[in-house]
Amino acid sequence: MTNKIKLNHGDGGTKTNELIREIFLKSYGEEGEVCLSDSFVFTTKASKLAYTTDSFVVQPVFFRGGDIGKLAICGTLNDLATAGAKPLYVSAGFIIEEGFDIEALCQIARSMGEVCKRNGVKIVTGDTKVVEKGSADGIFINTSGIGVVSEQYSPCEIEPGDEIIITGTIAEHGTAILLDRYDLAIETNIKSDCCALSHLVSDLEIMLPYIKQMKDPTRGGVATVLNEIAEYAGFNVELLENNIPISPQVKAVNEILGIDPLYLACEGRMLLVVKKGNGSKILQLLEEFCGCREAQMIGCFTADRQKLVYMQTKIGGKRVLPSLESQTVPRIC
Amino acid sequence: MTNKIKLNHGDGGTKTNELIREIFLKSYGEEGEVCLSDSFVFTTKASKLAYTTDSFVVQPVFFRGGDIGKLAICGTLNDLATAGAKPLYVSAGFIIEEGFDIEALCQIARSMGEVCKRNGVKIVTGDTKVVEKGSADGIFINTSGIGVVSEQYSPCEIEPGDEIIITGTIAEHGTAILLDRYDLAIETNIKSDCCALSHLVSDLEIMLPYIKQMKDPTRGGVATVLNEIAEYAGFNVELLENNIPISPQVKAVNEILGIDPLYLACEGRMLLVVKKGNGSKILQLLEEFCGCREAQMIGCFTADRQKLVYMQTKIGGKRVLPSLESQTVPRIC
Amino acid sequence: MCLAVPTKIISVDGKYAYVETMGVGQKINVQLIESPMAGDFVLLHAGFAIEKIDQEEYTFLNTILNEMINDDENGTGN
Amino acid sequence: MCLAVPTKIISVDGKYAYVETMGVGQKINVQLIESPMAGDFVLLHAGFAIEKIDQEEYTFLNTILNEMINDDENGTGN
Amino acid sequence: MMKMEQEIKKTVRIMEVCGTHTQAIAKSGIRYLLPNHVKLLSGPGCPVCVTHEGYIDGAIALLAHEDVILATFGDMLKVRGTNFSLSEIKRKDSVFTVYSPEDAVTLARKYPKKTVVFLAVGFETTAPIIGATIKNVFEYGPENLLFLTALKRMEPILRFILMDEESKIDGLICPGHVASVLGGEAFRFVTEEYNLPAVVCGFEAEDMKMGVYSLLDQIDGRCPISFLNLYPRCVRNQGNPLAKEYINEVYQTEDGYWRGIGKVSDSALVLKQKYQSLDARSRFSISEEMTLKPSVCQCREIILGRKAPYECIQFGLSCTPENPLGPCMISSEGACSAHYKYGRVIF
Amino acid sequence: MMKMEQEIKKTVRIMEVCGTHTQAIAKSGIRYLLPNHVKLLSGPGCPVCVTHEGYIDGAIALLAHEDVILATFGDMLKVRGTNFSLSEIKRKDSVFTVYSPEDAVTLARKYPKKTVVFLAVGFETTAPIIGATIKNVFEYGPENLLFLTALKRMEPILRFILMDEESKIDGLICPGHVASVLGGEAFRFVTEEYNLPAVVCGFEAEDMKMGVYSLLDQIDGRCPISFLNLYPRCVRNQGNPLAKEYINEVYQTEDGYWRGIGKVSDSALVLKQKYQSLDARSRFSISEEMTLKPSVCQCREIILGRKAPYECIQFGLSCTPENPLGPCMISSEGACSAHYKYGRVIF
Ligand code: SF4
Ligand code: SF4
Ligand SMILES: [Mg+2]
Ligand SMILES: [Mg+2]
Ligand SMILES: [Mg+2]
Ligand SMILES: [Mg+2]
Ligand SMILES: [Mg+2]
Ligand SMILES: [Mg+2]
Ligand SMILES: [Mg+2]
Ligand SMILES: [Mg+2]
Ligand SMILES: [Mg+2]
Ligand SMILES: [Mg+2]
Repeated sequence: MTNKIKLNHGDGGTKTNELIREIFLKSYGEEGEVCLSDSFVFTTKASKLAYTTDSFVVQPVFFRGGDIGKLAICGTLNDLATAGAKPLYVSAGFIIEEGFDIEALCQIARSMGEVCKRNGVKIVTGDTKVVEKGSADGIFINTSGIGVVSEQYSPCEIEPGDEIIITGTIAEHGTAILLDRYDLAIETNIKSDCCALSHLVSDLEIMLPYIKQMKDPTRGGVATVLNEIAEYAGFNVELLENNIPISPQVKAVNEILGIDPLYLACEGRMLLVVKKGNGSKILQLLEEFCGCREAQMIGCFTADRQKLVYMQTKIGGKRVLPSLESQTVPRIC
Repeated sequence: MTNKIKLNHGDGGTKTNELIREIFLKSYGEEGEVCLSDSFVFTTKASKLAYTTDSFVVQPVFFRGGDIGKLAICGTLNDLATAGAKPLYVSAGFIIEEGFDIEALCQIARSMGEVCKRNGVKIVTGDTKVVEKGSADGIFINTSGIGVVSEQYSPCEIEPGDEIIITGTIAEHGTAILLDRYDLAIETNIKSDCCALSHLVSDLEIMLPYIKQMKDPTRGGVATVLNEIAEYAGFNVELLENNIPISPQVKAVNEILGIDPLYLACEGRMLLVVKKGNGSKILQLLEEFCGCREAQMIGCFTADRQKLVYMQTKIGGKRVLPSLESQTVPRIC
Repeated sequence: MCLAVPTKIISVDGKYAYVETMGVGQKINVQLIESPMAGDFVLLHAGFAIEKIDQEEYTFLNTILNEMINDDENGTGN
Repeated sequence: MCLAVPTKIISVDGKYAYVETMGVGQKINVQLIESPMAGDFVLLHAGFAIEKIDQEEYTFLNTILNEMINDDENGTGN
Repeated sequence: MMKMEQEIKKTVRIMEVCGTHTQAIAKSGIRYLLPNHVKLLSGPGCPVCVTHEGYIDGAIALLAHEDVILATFGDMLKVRGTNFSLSEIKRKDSVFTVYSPEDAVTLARKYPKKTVVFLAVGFETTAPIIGATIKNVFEYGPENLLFLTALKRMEPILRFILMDEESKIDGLICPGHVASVLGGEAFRFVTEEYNLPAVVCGFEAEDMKMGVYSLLDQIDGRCPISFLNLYPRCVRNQGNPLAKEYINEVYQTEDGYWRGIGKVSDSALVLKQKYQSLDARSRFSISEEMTLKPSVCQCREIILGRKAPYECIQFGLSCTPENPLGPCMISSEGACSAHYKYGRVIF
Repeated sequence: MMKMEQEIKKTVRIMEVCGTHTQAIAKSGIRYLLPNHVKLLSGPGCPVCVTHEGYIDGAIALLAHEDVILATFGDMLKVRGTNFSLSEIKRKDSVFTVYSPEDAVTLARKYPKKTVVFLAVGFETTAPIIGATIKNVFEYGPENLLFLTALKRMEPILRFILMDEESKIDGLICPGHVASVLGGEAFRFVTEEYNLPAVVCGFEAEDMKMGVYSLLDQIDGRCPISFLNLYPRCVRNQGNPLAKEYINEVYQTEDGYWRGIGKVSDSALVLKQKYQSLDARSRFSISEEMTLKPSVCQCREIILGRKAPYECIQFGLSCTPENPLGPCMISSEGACSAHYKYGRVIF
């Protein structure tokens, strides 16, 4: 096998099969067990399933704390977790630019396999397309996933007083990407928080009946995702600036670059909307059983119906946090 | 809404939601019914499900007989059909190049909605990413699909004598794409055969027990896909050149361009491997009930175990058909 | 090298001609052909007619070819 | 305009200095600063130090700021 | 805040003229802490927002040259020229976002066959660092790095606003980091010549609070009107002499064009003759049309406190945050943008 | 040869020297219909497969110029130079596949700021149509279209093969479409000078069958050795005079370099002085290294019938269909490629 992806790796013939056999099957799991045919057939006794999809186009493809492959699996497992689902099966569709390094592809596939193994999920169907040099940016991955929804989880209407928890420090993925994308010579220990949150569904099982909504604050960050929840809930969200967990280094980098960390993606954090009064119990569970030592109750829903998200600032002011409007780039103003 | 896709249409914020509301939801179905949230939850009594994915990168995006949207849905429905499954739900992940025409996106989304409606399937989860100008070639679409596998269909081992049927004329999609991609000033009525084959699963229901394998000859065409089947079956495939259905215009264009139509994609045809002796009955069903008037029994499996595909030629010779090895481009030699 | 197909001239327009090959229409360059005329058969190679086809020979051969193929189909082939 | 953050010089190397801002290290240009020294606090704007920070004032203000914030947290804020 | 009559007060308008102050006000939520009659206005303090359409058009025109790469602070990407912004027009690898002007030097060395043009925008805070870069490049190369300047001076625009007879500003928060470079004394003219309460202040929430209350004390007559430097930790009276030297070394002044405002005498910093070889304007024939057609944008009136956003006929129609025409809509905290997003009052 | 006993027959080797014949043989499955002792060999008849590495290297070097676009027949895309093929090296929109040389003209008009270089490869079938295009472009433009030629002549390579003392070829199928242009008589020398059975034949399965059986009749002594034109419907004795005129008008001969074979005197067609202005070689400084290092490829021996593919030490190791070194592996029906894919015999 040569060391660069060629167009014929994607034409469905000999080379495509070679890629599937030599890279994907070997990386994804117990060799031979999984068969990446066009359609995968399975039987299930579960009556309630969750189904999701996401495409991943992150640049750079390898970043501090992960790579596009890890992200592609974690992202889909996390979207399943938002539905209270434990993951069952995942699909993986690759769009690769001609000339992409095959060793890099192996590394990406291995990352995918590792996350799957750790979370007891299998990649059972896949697809590989190769496009001409210049027609894509290295590699794009789409994953979809099917999971079994926990019987305990039945999201219901959000009411004023319901509490909002974040399971860890914010903006780590977004900051890691910024540092790597702009090749900024800033020395930090920052890594993407990219990880799968499927375990939350089991770990929090006894409290699931009190969780009204889960959502992973990815693109657009905590601020944008809370806006979506507020819109859907019909009430305002009030956050407490003092409670928002953020690591000093992430804070520093964001100040240096003039970026608001509330708008940067997390890839291993969950926002939980919790029935009023249950926040501290869940927080305790998160800290003790899920290893989420930085989990925080960051705010709650109020009775106002403008569907705004705002924050009580450190000095006692109030600040509205609209949805993300434009790209986050280093600024001087 | 401006008329070009911008980066912020893909950042998960206000503009992404606008796109989902104004384009996808409106095009996909009865407005408001479908909610394209991160995860879709459904209940099913079916115990046997099929699951598949494919990415679509066709160039040009609009071609005679269809567009990338129609292709993306048909492709996934057809892969479900190969598993004997009637489609239930489909996911749609878009990767769009900044600057892509929004009206074109609408048209693509409408195509997707139409095919879905006609086949009683729903797009229930989706994702939209926008990449920088120059980082993708207009638009890429990934779909995945879940279907309910017919109880009648239980693929079993292929044996010598088993018959091979194709449900219609070959190479029409591939030829249509060639004509449009190379902008060849050739006047023809050729159109892509792109269409969904889900109906085959119901139409052929009574004969499903005699169908041992179904496969849609897309990338790499009939020759490549039969090689895959031969490899898997462990026997040789013998085709009859005289029986292979091909329209005169497709034949003409391929001769002019020096291309072998056996290696060009179909997007609305199915290859059926049928238990020995049942071919003509199924052919009759295909012709009478499925409107496949050009369906043909094109060959059978022999007892030889080289796993080769070869063809009895018109003059009685024999020709081996290996898997596709390199791109199909207009040639002079 | 030198893939070429027989095609029929439908009309001529200066250096160019409109031709039909098994129902498929095309504008090709005929500047290598001496007095190309509608109804002529020519050999088409990479967008150019490279030679006229002798119509008598062509018809004759077509008849023979068809006979041979029919023979083959009737099982008398090799 | 003119986003700037206070940062501390760790070491100086000609026109450049290595600085630390809340635990984050960086090499910046200090050619606008008269005799930059390790231990100096400077204002960092777009990769350059634009001014030295008066350390006495800085410490004094930090104390005040912390007091005010603590006041706020104790509910005496506005 | 000290003692004051609580009844219905006359509206008090305090202006700041630094984008980072704008941000700090927004982020600290300080407006919520102020009495209702105190309004904080954002003046023309974001050098990007006030960059004239013609400059963006010129930068876009440079992209027509296949061998040109633009390097820019991220702020410039979404600001529109007459028709397009750089982010809409850029091809892959044609526009690079940089954190520092020195990154443009790195870029130029990385692409020796290309001509890298740095979009040099900013006030006097940024002018010396770009000036230092220009001097370095002039002396040591690389030769494929040019500068397209739209550097602006703070004093002329302040005088322009303060001279307006209808100006309704009651106090001014002077730009802290411009003052770090130019010195606190550089803004004393605001009080001395225009008899307006003015403070130099920092960017922490507490700095801002202190600045506003100090101005209110003066406006309400509890203290005499006087010019105060409340940011002494970063602002010396005479500023940073070395930084000022770089400004004088590299630039001369010229009339400047401000989006939504128009021509302001002597408000631009452009390269001196000595550094012409590094000026993108002299290398390429860029005709920045300084659009003499009357600007449709009413920002001038809004900044001067004469009009409310909704009184502009463009507001919400041809001018939205997504498609901004003037500085008040471009800046995410500008008066028009804020009004568009939140309506008149929310809390 | 002449008369011979029917028992164990000596192997009979019939060579064709036209890629389209190679394809026709493969597609018709005619090998299956022939007696086992009759072998059909593919000579150096695919102008793309025999294109020298140095030519591909030269074309790739042109891509270093950002304003160059290459236009090529699809056949050339996957043929390797010393290290890479065009399909591996091309950037987006830098290499266009065309169906006709006239498409290159269209391309040049579509990109007036670029220089379009057409990769002019082929034998005498293609030479006149490219010649006509060159003459048209010379007279009417566009001026941004150049030609990089690797056009080859059939007669010199045939003589090269036939002159080989160890040549084991028993009969020759002459290239039908080269004969359409040059005339059937252009190949009479094969029989007259080398005493080898030879036929001009067409490309239908039946044409091929007829050609092979006619040669076997001669080889087996059932008919006298004679040169036959079995493709009279498309091949006149003197060929197409107008097409030949274009060849003479535009080209002159020169020594040619053949991949896996080496230098063959007078086997190349290159532009005459008059058309130099359209020659990419004279516009760009392309040094096609005509690799004097001994070629590792044994195709010459294989084509001449002296060696079997597996006797080449490159076979299956550094030379595979995916990564072909010589013409026999490049052509999908070449001896090495076929042997690699199907082993020695399959039916
Ligand atoms: S609405 Fe737009 S055009 Fe009108 S004043 Fe505000 S920024 Fe200017
Ligand atoms: S195996 Fe490769 S190198 Fe050897 S003769 Fe064949 S083509 Fe040439
Ligand atoms: Mg599939
Ligand atoms: Mg997601
Ligand atoms: Mg999510
Ligand atoms: Mg697939
Ligand atoms: Mg999702
Ligand atoms: Mg498929
Ligand atoms: Mg998504
Ligand atoms: Mg398929
Ligand atoms: Mg400032
Ligand atoms: Mg020929």
